[in-house]
Parts: sequence; structure tokens; C-alpha cells
Amino acid sequence: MISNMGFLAFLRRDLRLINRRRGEVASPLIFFLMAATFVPLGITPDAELLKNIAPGIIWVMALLATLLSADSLFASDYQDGSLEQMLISPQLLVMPVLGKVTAHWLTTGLPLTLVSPLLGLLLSLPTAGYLPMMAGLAVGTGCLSLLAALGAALTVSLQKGSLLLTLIVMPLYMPIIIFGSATAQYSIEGLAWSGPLAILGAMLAVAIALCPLAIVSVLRLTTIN
Amino acid sequence: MISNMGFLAFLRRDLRLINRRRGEVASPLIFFLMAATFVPLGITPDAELLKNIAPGIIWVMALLATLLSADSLFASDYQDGSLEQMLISPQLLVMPVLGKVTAHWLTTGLPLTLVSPLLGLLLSLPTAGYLPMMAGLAVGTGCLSLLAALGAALTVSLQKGSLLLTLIVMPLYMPIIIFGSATAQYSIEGLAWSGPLAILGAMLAVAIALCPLAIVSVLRLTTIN
Amino acid sequence: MNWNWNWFYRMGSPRWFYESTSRWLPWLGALTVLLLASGLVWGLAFAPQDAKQGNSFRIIYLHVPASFLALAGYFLMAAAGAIGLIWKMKLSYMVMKCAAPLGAVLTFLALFTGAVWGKPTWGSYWVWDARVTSMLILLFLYMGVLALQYAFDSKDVANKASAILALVGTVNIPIIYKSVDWWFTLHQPATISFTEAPSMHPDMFQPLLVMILGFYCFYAVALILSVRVEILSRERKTSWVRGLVKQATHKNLGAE
Amino acid sequence: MVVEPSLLSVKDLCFERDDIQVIDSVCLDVSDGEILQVEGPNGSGKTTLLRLLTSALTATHGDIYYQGRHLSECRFEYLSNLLFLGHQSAVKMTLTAEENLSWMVGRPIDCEELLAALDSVQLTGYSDMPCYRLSAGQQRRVALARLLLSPPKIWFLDEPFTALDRQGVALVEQCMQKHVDGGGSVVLSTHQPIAMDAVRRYSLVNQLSTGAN
Amino acid sequence: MVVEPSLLSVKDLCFERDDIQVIDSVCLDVSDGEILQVEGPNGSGKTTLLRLLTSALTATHGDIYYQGRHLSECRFEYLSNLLFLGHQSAVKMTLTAEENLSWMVGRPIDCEELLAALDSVQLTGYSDMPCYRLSAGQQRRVALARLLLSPPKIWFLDEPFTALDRQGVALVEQCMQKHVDGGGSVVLSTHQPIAMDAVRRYSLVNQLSTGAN
Ligand code: HEM
Ligand SMILES: Nc1ncnc2c1ncn2[C@@H]1O[C@H](COP(=O)(O)OP(=O)(O)OP(=O)(O)O)[C@@H](O)[C@H]1O
Ligand SMILES: Nc1ncnc2c1ncn2[C@@H]1O[C@H](COP(=O)(O)OP(=O)(O)OP(=O)(O)O)[C@@H](O)[C@H]1O
Ligand SMILES: [Mg+2]
Ligand SMILES: [Mg+2]
Repeated sequence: MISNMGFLAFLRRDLRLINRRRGEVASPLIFFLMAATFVPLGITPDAELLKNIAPGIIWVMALLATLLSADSLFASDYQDGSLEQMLISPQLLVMPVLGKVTAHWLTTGLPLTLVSPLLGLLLSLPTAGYLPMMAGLAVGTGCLSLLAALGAALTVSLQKGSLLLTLIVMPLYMPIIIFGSATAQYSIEGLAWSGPLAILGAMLAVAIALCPLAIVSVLRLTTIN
Repeated sequence: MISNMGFLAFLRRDLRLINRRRGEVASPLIFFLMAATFVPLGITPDAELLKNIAPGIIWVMALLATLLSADSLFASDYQDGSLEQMLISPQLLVMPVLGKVTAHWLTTGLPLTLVSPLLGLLLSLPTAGYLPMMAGLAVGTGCLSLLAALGAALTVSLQKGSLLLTLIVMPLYMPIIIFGSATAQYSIEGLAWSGPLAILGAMLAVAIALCPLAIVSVLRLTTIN
Repeated sequence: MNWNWNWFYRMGSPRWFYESTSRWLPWLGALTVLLLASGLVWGLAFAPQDAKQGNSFRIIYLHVPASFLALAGYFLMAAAGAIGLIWKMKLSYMVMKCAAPLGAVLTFLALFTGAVWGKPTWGSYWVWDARVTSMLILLFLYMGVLALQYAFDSKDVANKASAILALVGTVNIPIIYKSVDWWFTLHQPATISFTEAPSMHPDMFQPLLVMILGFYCFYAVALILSVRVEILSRERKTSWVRGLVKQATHKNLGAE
Repeated sequence: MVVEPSLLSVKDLCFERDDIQVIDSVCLDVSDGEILQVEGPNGSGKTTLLRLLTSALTATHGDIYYQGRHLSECRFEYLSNLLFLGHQSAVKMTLTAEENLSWMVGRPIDCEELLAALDSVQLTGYSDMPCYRLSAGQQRRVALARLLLSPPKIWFLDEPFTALDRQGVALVEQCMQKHVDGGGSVVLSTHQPIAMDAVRRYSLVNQLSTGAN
Repeated sequence: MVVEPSLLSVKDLCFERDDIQVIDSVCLDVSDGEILQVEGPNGSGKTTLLRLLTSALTATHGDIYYQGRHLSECRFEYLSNLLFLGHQSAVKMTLTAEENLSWMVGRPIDCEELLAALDSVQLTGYSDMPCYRLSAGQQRRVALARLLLSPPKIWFLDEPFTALDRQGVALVEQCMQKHVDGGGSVVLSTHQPIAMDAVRRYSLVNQLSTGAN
């Protein structure tokens, strides 16, 4: 009974919930693509200029896509009473929460990482930048999902939480975005990019260890009403 | 009875609903400011480069802020049955819908316009750009709100509509963002910026005339289930 | 007046569509194969090399027809949606639904061939040229319609909602094209635009015409085929589809 | 036959959703001063029928007449004379009881009348508390306070007794009695027995389950 | 006094929310094979009490004992033996009835058992339909099918009869009877009369409204 309520069960259920609405699976990918085309439209089509800002733009986009989809992470579970059922279940909630976050990453962070070479192409990213950018995104979006889940847990009991969530989570994203875009930037400039990537990895490790615990206690706190 | 259910009534009610969550009133402002600080972090702190991309960045931010807050425009009314009550009320729904959209604009577009000089300062916008940028934002964000409302109406009955909404609305935003950022760009380059502003104005006029009608018929459609 | 509209309503009947297309689909299919095969062989093997671009220009025989149809397909889709909204015709919704993925694929093909072509001619796969940008936005419009179509569980609502979105998109397409064009001229001197097509040598142009015709036929065949599949799945409970199924199984058994 | 046309008359109403016939040729009449209870097991289509009658849904087939005229001719008049209370009660959680009520009534109304209505539904101390702080039954009472303030002639009530205690049920019954006595009509659906005599019943049969079982 | 400790025993439970005493020194005992009905008008704190007992809320004061031991000592055991069904029924609208049920039961379960449970709640044809296409009562039935599959000893049911037709109410009563006969216990709140004899009542008085009126 307990094993069934664990990591894999939640992962499977959330993926199934997301998959039920077929339009939704592809949309993080498309959002990413679409938002990236806005930049040249609003700024400049000049490849020379775009090249410089490409990694930064891609990271800002990754961040916004994660945030946009995060507010529904716990919202529907809260409204229909599933969250309450989770909270009064006997086992520790850490694994279920990690399962939910993984499902979120699999449907935002991972597709975004996979589509990033295409964005690099659109924004004339130099060839040296592709591999580090993908590595950085793969690791960094994990952190993004975990932090977004924390924000979602904090705002779950508020009706209109999505903007508030952004406010809470954004400051926490600062270091990730700095090191993330640095990873690509370093390799473009010919420097060793393992440094910022290692820092990202360390942040991910800490986030995996601490965030689920924090999320669980925050959920216990905010859903009491 | 009919006059009470009109434009002003909905405007007043929506403003009150938004105001009830005090954290929400300031948040578009703060979102705007915060997102703008990400740009130098992720991209470059170089003022020369920033100057060129400032209007574009501000417009992309305006757009994302509008989109982020749009998905709750009709969602709560749908869930608690208010929308059904609206739809079976005897009068035409155009005025109420326009009231709701105006409330949305007053809490996103308007504050964004007001705070934009500060962002210009952060991103080293040249002095000549301030006035045209504000004028462009004031007019353009109106269009953004109307189109976002159309997207919100299309996705209101879907549980996880926020990403889908982005997908639907973004392509429609392209002309607005082009002319919007051009307004500031022109004046910086010393050209007459009344041209793009006039086009924005024309688009707003068309959107005000057509969008509410479209929104009403879409709402009648999507809420039937 | 009545006799005047009869054909129109009969045309709206899925069964009529299915049965009449059964008759002339093979002919259209044969014509498509003929046109595409001859156009390809002519264009790829016999047309002269381009003076500046060498053999890489031959991709034009895919690129231009795909681009044409991508755009035309959107208008067809929107028109089908409008007919569905106004005359509540099931068949035209089916046409709209099937035109969306087809158009999206063609748009992608145009983008892809353009990008591949861009590498030898422009030196990079992607350039923010006006027409290229508006093509990308067209792809997004298609995707919006597709996503909306599949997001609703009620087929009726899905049809109407995506029809409305397609219509809003058609209002926007000219605006988008104009604004992107204008934006392009604002930002960039026309170094690598292809707005003025170099007047082509007739030996190059004739196979292109054949290919464009072939693509139109191909589009028609693909659309009709997928509409027929859609009809069968939607009308599977009706007696005439059951009859068809019975006939088909009978034939299969007879063959064995 | 009928000399004086009945208030609401429904002829052969059908509703199909995704190829399932949810409502199958319903014919009914509601005259002034009448209470009609739509009955049927879960899933038999009571909510769907009420939503069809309030024109929140559009029938695939069949006609609705209001005072003898087809609905398409007098839609505005019909909708102005109608009140609908569904499973969802349209109470905004972040607004107070008073704000919710004044909004829902849909006509200018003075504060005392509002407070009096809230008093009658036993929400005396709660008028300026946001509704998410009320219990399930109290939230329902906010919506029901509309019945005390509403001029419309026909009420459509979908399970009005949900979440109400005994005293609340009695109150709603009282409201309905008063409305009917004043010449209004009520169409309601409920699974609880009603302690009123003037109730006529209309039974829906569950199309699908009769087929499936 | 008590030689055999009762299953659940509550001493002097208080709950305060925003300085309002919602639950005021509740003392109660539930023994094996007993049905306890928590009574009280709307807003008297029934839901709050049930949520306190299931530890979804934390009491400001007072103790809960499970089989004689304080809850803090045997939380895991208590929670594994408990089933709670609240106003919100935790049914996911986009999942099918079958998926919802297999998820909610929380233990590996084979398909036939699931279908049999759905059959018993009269959802025979509906097992693979997404739940938003079900009627209010049918959605409630999906949640109630848990009762047929649940091993927990204590059931906490908050208004289980909401939206159910007469046959559905009888079914739930039957379930409760069977559960109690097997040595389980039920704590429920409802405003509808229950047609069972073994029901003990516990009355809550409405603190605020008695003060206010
Ligand atoms: C991803 C990149 C590209 C896209 C999206 C694209 C898109 C289009 C479109 C939409 C058309 C049809 C225009 C119409 O409706 O008349 C077109 C035509 C054409 N394209 Fe491209 N194109 C791309 C790259 C290229 C490249 C790299 C070349 C070669 C230098 C090229 C050469 C042409 C030519 C010669 C035509 C036909 C001329 C005309 O009818 O105006 N395209 N392209
Ligand atoms: N989230 C909340 N915040 C503050 N107060 C609340 C909240 N929920 C309920 N209350 C208050 O607590 C009291 C008890 O509420 P509760 O929901 O327990 O009542 P109940 O007995 O279940 O009523 P009902 O029969 O209507 O379901 C009520 O007076 C209510 O106003
Ligand atoms: N949104 C929907 N989409 C498709 N089918 C639906 C939808 N809502 C209800 N149905 C189906 O229509 C039928 C009638 O539903 P309806 O809600 O009208 O029943 P009801 O009589 O109100 O039941 P209850 O007593 O449970 O409220 C049911 O069989 C249900 O499965
Ligand atoms: Mg119902
Ligand atoms: Mg309660």
C-alpha cells in the first residue's frame, strides 16, 4: 500500500493527468519556440547582436516556461481535495512530492532541453555553445522545477496565485540563471565551462535534498484552512 | 436592473475581487521590475548593448505579464458558476465583457505603462525614447488585454489552459510588439514615431470593436458542457 | 430556390463525399504520382544548373510548392471552419480538422527546405528575413489551431473553437505579413532577401510549374484521404459504414 | 385546447451530447403558481434539463414556449423573468456575503434590504466575512438569500437543499411557498422528500443505465 | 475506568481560528462497531471536527487517543487505519472512473475488483468515461466506491449523502452497516435522516450564532 503511494505512483498519475489533455504535452516545446521568436521581433534581427544575447534569452525563456506551468502543480489537487487526502496518508510525503516534481520536469524542463538546439539555431548561437547549453539546461531546469514547486506550494491556497508565485520564486532563480547562461557563454568564449556546470550540479543536489522536505512542510502549513 | 449588470458593474466587481487579495495589486508592477532585472543578469550588463535592446525587452515583458495574468480572467467565474449566470442574463454580454477586460488592463497594462520609465532607466534607454514608449505601451497593452481575453475565453473550460492560452495568443501579438517597440525605436533614431503609434491606435480601435463580440460568442460555446 | 441549394446540402453529407470520392480518387492519385515523378526527375536531373548557386538551387522544387500550399492551406482551413460555423456542416469541420496537421507539416517542410537551402546561400540555417519570419508565425498559427482542436474532449466544441481561432488567424495573416515586412525594412537593409525572384530561365521554371501542380494534387489527395478516415471513424455507427465494413471483410474472406 | 397559454411549455425536447441522447423527447407544462419537481435517479438528466430550460444549453431538437410564444421571439423577456440556481452557486469566495448577494441580485438594492435577507438565512454575524471562511451550508445560504430578493417569475432550482440543515430546508420551502402563492412558478430537482403539498412530479428515466443494465 | 480502551477517544478538543473558538471542548468516544453521527446546524463545526479527528487540522488544545495510546505515539498506525471523505471528493475530472478509483484506494488492486465496485455503485457503463462527463451524483458515486474496497477501520464521512438519489443513500447505508458488522467504526456528519438503528448521536451547538442571535 505504501509503496504504491510512492514516487512512481505519483509520477505515473501526473504524467497520465497531463497526457489526458493531448494538446498540453507539446505546448511547453511550442511556447519555448514561440517566445524565442519574439526576441528578434522586439529587438533586432541582426545575427551579430543576437549571438551575444542568445544564451541569456534561452535561459530567461526556460524560466518563464517553468513558472507559467508551475501554478497548476498543486492547484487542482488542492481544489478537489486530493491534497488533503495526500496529507492525511500515513507515509512520508517526500517521495510523492518528488514524483510530482519529476513529472513536471519531464513535461517542461526535458522538452525544453531537447528543443534548445533549434532555438540556438534561430538565435545564431555559435557552434561551441550547443553542448554546454544543453548540459546546463538539463541540470538547471531541474532546479527550476524544484523551486517552482516550492513557490506553488506556498501559493496553493490563494485563488489567484500565479503572479504571486512568480514574485516568490524569481529571486531564487537568480543564481541558476547566472550560472546557466554562463555555462554557454564560457564555452563560446573558449573558457572551461565545467566550472559553472559543476556549480549548477551542486545546486541541483542541494535542491533535491532540501526542496521536497520544504515543500511537504509548506503544504501542511498552507492547506490548513 | 440591466444597467447595473453593465460595463461599470463588472468593472467595479472585478477591481474589488482583485483588490481583495492585496498582494495581487502590486504584483504586476513588481513582476515587471523583477523580470527586467533578469535581462542584464542573463544577457549583459553592458549599457551600450542594453540601450539597443531596451524597448524590445520592455515590450516582451509587458506581453508576458499580460499573458501570465490572463488565464484567471474567466477561470474563477467559470468554476463557481458565475459565468453561467452571466450567460443566461437577459442583456447583451458585450458590455460586461468589456468591463472585465478593462479591469484587467487597469491592473496590468496601466501599471506597466506607469512603471516603464523606471525600467527605461534600468536598461539605459535614451531620453528621447521615454514618451513614445509610454504612449505606445498605453495603447498597445489595451490590444494585448483584449486578445488575451479572447484566448482566455477559448481555454476557459480546460483545466490546464495557461500554456495553451499562450500558444494561441502569442502569434496574434506579433504585430503589436513590432509596432510597439518600433514606436520607441523610431524616436530614438530621430524618426517620426507617430506612424507606428497611429497603427497601434487603429489596431486598438478594431480590437475594441471586434474582440468583445468574439469573446462573448466563444464563451457561449466553450462553457457548454 | 430549393433546387438551387440541394447540391450544397448534399455536398455536406459525409456519405455523399465518401462515395463520390471513392470514384475519382484513384484517378487523382495517379495524376499526382505522374506529376510529382515527372517534375522531380525533370527538375533534379534535367534542368540546367544555376549559374551562381550550382546544384543547391534544385531544392526550390520542393521549397516553393510547399510554401505556396502552406499558405493556401491555411485559408482553405479557415474557409472550411467558416462554412462549418455558418451552415453547421459536419463535413466542413472534418475538412478543417484534417487540413490543420497537413498544413502544419507543409509549413514545416517549407521552413526546413528553406533552412537547408539557407546554409549554402546565406551561410547560416536561419536568418530573420521578413518572409521567413512570417512563415514561422504561420506555423505557430497552425499549431494553435491544432492544440486547441485536441485540447477539448467534446468534438463539437473543439470544432467550433478552432474554427473561430482559424478565422481570427486569417484576419491576422495579412497584418502579420505587412508588419513583418515593414519591420524587416526598418531593421535591415535588403542584403539577402528574395522578395524579387530573379527571372528564372524557362528550363528551370517549367519543372517548377509541374511540381507546383503536382503538390496541389498531392494536397488534395492527402486531404481527401484523411477526411475519409475521419468520416469512417465518426460515422462508424451508421448503417452505411457498417455495410462497407461487412463488404470489405467479405471481400477479404473471398480472397483467402 | 388550452385557452390561456401556460407559463412555460416544452414540446418534444431532445438533447444529444457526443452522440448520446441525454434528454429524449421531454414534453411538459408549467403554469402559474405551480411547483414542478423533476425526478430521476443520478445521471438521468435533471441538471441537463434545467440547463436546457434556462437556455444555458441549446436543445438539439424541440421547442420551448413562454406564455404561448416561441422562445426565439421572447428570449429577452423570458431571461429577465428567470432565476437559476445550479450545483455551483456562483458565490465568490473572496467577496463577503453582502457583496456577493448585492452582485447576484442584479438590481440596485439598498443595504438594509440586503442585511434583512442575510438575517433571514441565519447569517446575521457573517455579512462582512469573506465567503471562504463560511461553512459549506453557510455558503449555500448566501446563494439562497437571492430567493428572498428576486422578482423573477420562474425559479429553476437544481438541488437547492444540498448542504442545508433541517432549518435551512424549511426556509427554502417557505420561500417557494410564498413565491408560488404570489403567482410565481418553481421548477426544481431534488432527491430529498419535500414537505409541501402543491408539488407536481415529472419523472425522467435514465436512458443509458436502462440500456446498460 | 475503561478496561478495554475504546477505538478512538477525544478529550477536551478545542480549535480556534482567527480568535474564534470554532470547536469548544469536545469529548467523545468511538468504540468498535459503532456509528457516530455528528449533528448540528450549518456552521456548527462538523466539518472542522472531522478534519481535526483525521489530523488534517491540528487542534489548539486537547488530546486524541487511538486504542488507548496518544495520537503522537501512533500516528502512522492511526493514519493507515483511517478513511476520510470530505465535502470535496478528490475525484479528478480528467481521469476516468476506473483510474480515479484505483488511485484513491491506494493499494495494488486488480481490475475485476475495481469494475465490480463500480458496478455496485451503478456506474456499469461509465468505467472508462472521464469524470467531468458524469453527473454530480455519479461523480460522488465514484468517490463512494472506495467504501467498498477499503480496509481501514475508521471511516470519517462528511455528508456522504450529498447529491445521491434514494437508491444511492441506501447503498451507502448498507456499506456502513456491513463495515460496522465487521467491527469497523464510522463517524459521519449529515443533515439527512439516517434509516439505521445503531446510530449514536453527538450534537454540536453553533457557538457563534447562539452568541449572535
Ligand atoms: C527557412 C527559410 C525559408 C523560408 C521560411 C522561406 C519561405 C518562403 C515562402 C513562404 C515562399 C513563397 C512566397 C510566396 O508566397 O510567393 C518562398 C519562395 C521562395 N523562396 Fe524561400 N524561404 C526560406 C529560405 C529560402 C532560401 C534560403 C532561398 C534561396 C536563396 C529561398 C528562395 C526562394 C525562392 C526563389 C522562392 C520563389 C520566389 C517567389 O515566388 O517569390 N528561400 N520561400
Ligand atoms: N477556512 C475557514 N476560515 C475561517 N473560519 C472558517 C473556515 N471554515 C469554516 N469556518 C468557520 O468555522 C465554523 C464551522 O465551520 P464548519 O465548516 O466546520 O461547519 P459545518 O458544521 O461543517 O457546517 P455545514 O453543515 O454547513 O457543513 C463556521 O462558523 C465557519 O464560519
Ligand atoms: N459535461 C458532460 N459531457 C458529457 N456528458 C455529460 C456531461 N454532464 C453530464 N453528462 C451525462 O449526461 C447525463 C445526465 O447528466 P445530468 O447531470 O443531467 O444528471 P442529473 O440528473 O442531474 O444527475 P444528478 O442527480 O447526479 O445530479 C449523465 O448520464 C451524464 O453522464
Ligand atoms: Mg444534477
Ligand atoms: Mg460541513
